Amino acid sequence: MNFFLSIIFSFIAVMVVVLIPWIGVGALDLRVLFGIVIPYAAMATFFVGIIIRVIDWGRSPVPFRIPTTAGQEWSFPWIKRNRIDNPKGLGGVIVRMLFEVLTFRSLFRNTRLEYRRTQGVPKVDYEWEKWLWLAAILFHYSFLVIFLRHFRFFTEPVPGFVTLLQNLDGFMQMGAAPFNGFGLPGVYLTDMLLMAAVTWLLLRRVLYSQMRYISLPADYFPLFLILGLGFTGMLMRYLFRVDVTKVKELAIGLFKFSPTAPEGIGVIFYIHLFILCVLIAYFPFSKLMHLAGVFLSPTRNLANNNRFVRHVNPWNYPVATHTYEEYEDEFRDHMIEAGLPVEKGADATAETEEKE
Amino acid sequence: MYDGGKIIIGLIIGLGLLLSPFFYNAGKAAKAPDPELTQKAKEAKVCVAPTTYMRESHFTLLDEWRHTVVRDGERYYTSDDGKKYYKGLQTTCLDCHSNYSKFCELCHNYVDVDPYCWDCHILPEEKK
Amino acid sequence: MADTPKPEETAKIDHRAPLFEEGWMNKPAELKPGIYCYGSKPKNLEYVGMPYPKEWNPTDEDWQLPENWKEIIQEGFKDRLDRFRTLKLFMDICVRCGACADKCHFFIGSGDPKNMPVLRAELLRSVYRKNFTTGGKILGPFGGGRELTEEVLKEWWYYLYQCTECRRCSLFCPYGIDTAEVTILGRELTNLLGLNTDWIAAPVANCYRTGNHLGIQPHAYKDMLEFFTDEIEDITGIRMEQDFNRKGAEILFITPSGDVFADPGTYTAMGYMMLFHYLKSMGLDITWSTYASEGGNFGYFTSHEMAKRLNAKMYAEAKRLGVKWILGGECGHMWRVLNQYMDTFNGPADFLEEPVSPITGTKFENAKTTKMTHIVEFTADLIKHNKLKLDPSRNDHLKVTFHDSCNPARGMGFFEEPRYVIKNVCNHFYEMPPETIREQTFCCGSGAGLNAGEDMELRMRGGLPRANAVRYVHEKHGVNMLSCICAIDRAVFPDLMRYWVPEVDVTGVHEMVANALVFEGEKKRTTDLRGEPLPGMEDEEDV
Amino acid sequence: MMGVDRREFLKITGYAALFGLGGKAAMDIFAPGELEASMQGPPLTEGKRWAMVIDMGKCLEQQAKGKDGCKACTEACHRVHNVPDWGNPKHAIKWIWQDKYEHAFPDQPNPFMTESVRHQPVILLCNHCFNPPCVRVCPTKATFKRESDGIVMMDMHRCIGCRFCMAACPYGSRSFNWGNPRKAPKDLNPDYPTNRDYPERSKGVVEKCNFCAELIAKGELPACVQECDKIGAHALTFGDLNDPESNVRTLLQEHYTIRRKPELGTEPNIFYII
Amino acid sequence: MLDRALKGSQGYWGWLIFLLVLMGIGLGCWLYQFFEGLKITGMSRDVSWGLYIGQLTYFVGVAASGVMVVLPYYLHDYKAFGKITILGEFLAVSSIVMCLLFVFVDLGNPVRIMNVILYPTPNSILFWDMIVLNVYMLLNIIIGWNVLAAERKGIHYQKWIKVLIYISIPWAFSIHTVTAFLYAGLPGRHYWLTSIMAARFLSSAFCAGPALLILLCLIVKRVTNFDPGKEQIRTLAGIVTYAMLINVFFFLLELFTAFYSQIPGHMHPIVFLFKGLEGVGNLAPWMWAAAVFAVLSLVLLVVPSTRRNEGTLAVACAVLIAATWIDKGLGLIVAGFTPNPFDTVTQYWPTTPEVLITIGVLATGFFVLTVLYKVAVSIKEEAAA
Repeated sequence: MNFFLSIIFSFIAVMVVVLIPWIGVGALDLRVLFGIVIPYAAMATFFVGIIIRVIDWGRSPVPFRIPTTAGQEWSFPWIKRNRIDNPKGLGGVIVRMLFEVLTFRSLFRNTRLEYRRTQGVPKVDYEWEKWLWLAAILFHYSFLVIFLRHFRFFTEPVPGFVTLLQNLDGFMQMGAAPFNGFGLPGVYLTDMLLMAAVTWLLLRRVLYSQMRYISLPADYFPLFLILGLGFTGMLMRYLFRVDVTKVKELAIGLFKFSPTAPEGIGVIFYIHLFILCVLIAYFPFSKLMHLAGVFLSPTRNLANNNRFVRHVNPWNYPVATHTYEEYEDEFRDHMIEAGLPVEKGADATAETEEKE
Repeated sequence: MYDGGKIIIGLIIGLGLLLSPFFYNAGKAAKAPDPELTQKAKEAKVCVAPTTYMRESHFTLLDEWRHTVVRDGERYYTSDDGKKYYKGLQTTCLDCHSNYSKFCELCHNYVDVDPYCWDCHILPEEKK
Repeated sequence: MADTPKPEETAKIDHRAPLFEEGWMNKPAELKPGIYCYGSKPKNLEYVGMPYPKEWNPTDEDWQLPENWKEIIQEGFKDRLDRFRTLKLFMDICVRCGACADKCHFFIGSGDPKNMPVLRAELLRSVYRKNFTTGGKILGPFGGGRELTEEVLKEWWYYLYQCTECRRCSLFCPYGIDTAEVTILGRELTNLLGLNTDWIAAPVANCYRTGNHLGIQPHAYKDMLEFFTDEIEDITGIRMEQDFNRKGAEILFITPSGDVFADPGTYTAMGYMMLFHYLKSMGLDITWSTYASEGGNFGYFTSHEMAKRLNAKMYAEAKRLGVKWILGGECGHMWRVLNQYMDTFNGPADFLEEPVSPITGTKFENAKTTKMTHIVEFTADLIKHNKLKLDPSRNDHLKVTFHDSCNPARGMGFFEEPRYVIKNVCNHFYEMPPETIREQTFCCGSGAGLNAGEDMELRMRGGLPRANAVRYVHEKHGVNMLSCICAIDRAVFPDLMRYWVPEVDVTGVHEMVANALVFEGEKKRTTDLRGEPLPGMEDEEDV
Repeated sequence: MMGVDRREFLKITGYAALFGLGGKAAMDIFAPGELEASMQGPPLTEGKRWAMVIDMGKCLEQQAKGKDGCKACTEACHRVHNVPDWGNPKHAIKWIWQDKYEHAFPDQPNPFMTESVRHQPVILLCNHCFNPPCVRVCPTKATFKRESDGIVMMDMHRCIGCRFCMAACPYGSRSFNWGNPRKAPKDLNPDYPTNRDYPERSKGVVEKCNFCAELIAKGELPACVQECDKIGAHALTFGDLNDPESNVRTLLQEHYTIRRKPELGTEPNIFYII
Repeated sequence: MLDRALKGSQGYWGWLIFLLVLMGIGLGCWLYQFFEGLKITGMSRDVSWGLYIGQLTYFVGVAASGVMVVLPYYLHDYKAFGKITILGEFLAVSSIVMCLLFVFVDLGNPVRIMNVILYPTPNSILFWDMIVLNVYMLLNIIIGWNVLAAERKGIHYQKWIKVLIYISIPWAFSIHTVTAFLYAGLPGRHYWLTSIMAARFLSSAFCAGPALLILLCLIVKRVTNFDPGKEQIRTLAGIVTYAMLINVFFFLLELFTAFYSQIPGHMHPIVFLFKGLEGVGNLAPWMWAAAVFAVLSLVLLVVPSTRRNEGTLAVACAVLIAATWIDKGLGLIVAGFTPNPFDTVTQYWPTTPEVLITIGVLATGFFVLTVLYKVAVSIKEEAAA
């Protein structure tokens, strides 16, 4: 499986995902299936899948406390300790996790190897690598904002924070753009940031030889899916409009458990919805579970307090050891000869030898 | 399960946020809006474009109008059926749809859209 | 043993993977001489009761696997998934963002793409997907799954024993995936089939039997320290006493046996002895043990269970001798195990007391339950309280830099104490570039049981990033001494320096402490512990 | 306009609709070409270079009739265009207004002019320059000269409020909305907005006289001219400068006229008969 | 490298927090302005640009002055400046950040700022100003960052950087020239309608910018372990001296043209500035203070002993900055609008929120500057350590 095959496979898979609702709704008018049944099924898969997965992780214990210590530990009062990178208690762990989850702190450290050779002498340098961090953080935050903005379709009345978020996101009034209607309704910055960030995340997998080497179809597939999701969403907003009141009717019907699939919503909406359904149904079975996993990572969510708080391993079992008695039995004579203290006298050796 | 308490609390918080639309909407009557036509609109029967198009893309049309009027000086619009209209949000659209609060606003509120048209353009005075 | 290529040859590294290639899944590992260590000898496995001992050579076509080896792996894998949340999680959540890829010293030094931490873990992950996940079962390679074949097993063995478990990759991972943990558990799996390297298996057997990995028997151990006593007397004119296996002592001292038997660690051992002697009159009551004569835990490179079996000696000996607490020497993986595992493995050590420095009265609160204190902590505390008379100018011939050994660094967070001590005992101290020290420190390239002779090329490659940083300060500040607090470092750095940065020597911190330590009634020192003349000191005599 | 032609763009949308992407097709609404249609208005819509001639004599005559002079044109204009009164000269918005002769033509007066002449009110408005500096400096083409008839227009949807045009205009004809017109003091603007058929402006945009482009399009004269005619003063004449037979050309031939600051080369299209 | 900015002394963090507070206050005032409109400023129909655009003009000059260390080093191979080019480049970056923010806060419709890009208008100088400023900022970020990174790694920077450096030199002149063209090409604004406007801008930039750089170098020397160097400061002082002489000379040229020709339109703005017109003379004390500062700075700079003494040099630089700031950051814009097209005078004075927004923007610029300097100085310290 080389990278080329991986990309083609993932791309075709996403194309199929696009075609299914296109045919399903566009040609066969299966609105109930694509507007109600599949979304419910996908949501159920998503929630149940996540719960099962997380509980499955939880069923395995954390036998040892192995935090990565990225800063000075707690020792003497006169040595400045790093409370966040080497936490000794819950507070530090929480702050560390918050930094990790909210600012992608570990990724922020990222460096890029620069390897040179001058007259046979190697030189290794490290350049600060910020693009992955930047793309990652832009992508995740844009996705979050876009998701929350969609609450205007999920809730009635629409909560104030959603309106505020929309206003902030649409702050740049790019309305009345040179293309007719393209800027109307308001252009959201997160739309463009998301697409740019995901595009970069995809491109780097193709452009960097190391990334190309390690990437699997499972890496390209979600990227293509999210690109497709964003692309159809933007198309729907800026180009092939649909009747948003009907969209909301459908969406809110789902959330109120009185689903309807109103007539007259453009196929593009069903494509968008189906991609989303595939994405969330795929979620629990994929690497996307890092969303939940990051909170459970023992190298990050544990304090470095082993030396002063005992960690208990639930499956700790007794093991065979080489006891001092066995040791002394083997070396007693030498020890006595060398003047080393022994537990038993020289005759003890003879005794054991006799027994054997 | 190990650390079950923490994990379950985490799950509840995390999934609770994702499930919040279910809780938020539960027990609420979230009726889709039903915009009301004025007498004048009813009599006119047709708008400048078919209803579906107007529902989906009236702002595109308005933007098109705005642009051609201001920049190209083209003041008149011919509809599908050959009728000519003076391009004007206030003078044409709102003349017919003079019931902003029962027409435009219903859907705008429903899908939380707050167009900045009304920063400058004047809403019709409605008889209460 | 393969010939180790010249540095100029080794330096020709291409970090770019080929554009069109079949992909790593179908590319079997090619075992290159100089990169791998010899297979484990049966007697060493037998001694500690490990399964499937056999005489084998990794280059053999047939690895003499048991009939049901796949089942064993499958069962072992499942068992570990159920016992280690880390493994389960790390198998599931990697997104292959590539942040770890160029952080591994072996990848930097070799350019072998399978040395990227992500891919090293993927070797296991692919099998995990195939055998434990629905997607992998159905989609096969398209789901990232791969059949466990003999080829794959060989690849595992080859690459799992090319990881020093230094955790540098885990620092950069956005989810804290610790490839070392994957390696450790992967090695456990290979051990289920009797596949280990002899450079790990033999020390394990030795440690088990004699208490230390070199297999030094008690009388030889004592002899060695006596030899040091003579040496010290030559240099300082002071004769110090030996103290072994003494019941009722207050403190038990455990250090890696490398310090006792291999230069330049021996000088560090002499350093400990001199320090203890210095403090004796101030109330230090300490004893060495021949039974627990190894700090380093080679079992940790085999399996958690073996680590526990070897580690048990420490508390057992402390209990037997009835000491109050344990003092640990300068060691790398010893401290990783002590910090992260010991109390969990073999605790609670309720027969010991919370460590208190008998000299300063300082309570080592951070060692409250393990009851084991690091000698560098201990010394830093002494210096802070002005308990040591030091003459740092005796180290003026040294321009020192400090290597943060990965285990105390990323497994403990032990950064400031050694620096504090070094800065108090020598006048010329220079840091290596920030990207290569402290939590970002680079491994020596030979940890986790790799410092054999037959894998010299691998070691020189793995040590390249560290050597490169040393060269930087060597060229810039004329640094000629690389200090460290790890016995493996002290054992392997001389080779590494000779290879990449000649003219830089290696030392432990307590060697420098002892050099600077001014004894009452000692004779004028004209040489350091190594017998090398102290510049300026001869002249003083003339005045 | 950038690259894509607006109608082309609509066409793209239309094709998309053909494939059913946009739900109900938009295609059948806008068959290309039909959009071209525009209503043929009266001849007034066909001017090529609109201009105004202000007969100061007639104006002053009318001014003399009222106790406070005559402000009919200003009032009419500002009423029609919803221009608020801020009550603060610093924030004033002026489309057409009066100022003293010495201020309107600062380079004309001499020290020996009588006080009354110097202080004579002059009608001022945007000159709709043939060579407008304000258009030259605008970074967004929010102000532009209409090629069809030479009117210097403002695109209120595009103005970013940088006020470069105000610095560039040598005639002080441009006003900036320092605040939201709807928040202008209520006591000064009791019945604001005064014309419900014309929009207001948002805060932060520049505005000015637009020669009543919206009225011209309907074949009507600008509001100020209409008003002046209505009160019988006939001081303002609006017409096409490009038409040699036009009313304005006739006036220019018959009278000596001046323009404001002609030395700047802006070629104003407002002429004053003095 | 940015991680160096995350580790600092208490003083460093204290200063950053202080700046953040100012930024917060500025942001608050800007929000007030955003919702109320620009009527909360002192600007008016007649004086429609004020403090904001004045600061834009001034800091474009500071940004352009970065070339005064870059040019001698790269074109004349004046080695000593190699040590401080990065300080000049990072000063340029933070100055441009301020410039762009000053334009932003001056806009009546900031939400439409993208229109400048959506509707590119080559005939507008403002459009070009946007381009030259942004490109100059990018150039300086790329050059500064890469050269610094190379220094950290102890290697020579990449060849393509050299190309950018050569581009950046004329580009620096272009940013201030284009900014001068914003004003110099407007009909009917006599004070601005002068062909030596760009020359005046450059001369004032090349004295005020390096003067600020000297002060920054002295501060860096004080609070860090990095010493920008005696020779460097001495050479900079020489540059400042010549540039200030030329600056004053150019101003005197303007005075001559205006007052010998006796053309009222040319005289009035200057009279307004120094004496007042139609009873409005609120700028006169400032302008006279500027004149005194200018003379004082020239005396201190021309006399070799005071120029070489770091204490008096610092005083000279400070008063020079004050003099040029009053001239360019305050007087130039207001006088351009005064008298107005109707030959009348409207008084302008910034309001409190306007001043606070200005301070907020300055604080943002200095925040960026502090962070960039922290990175640069840390790397320099590491390289020297």
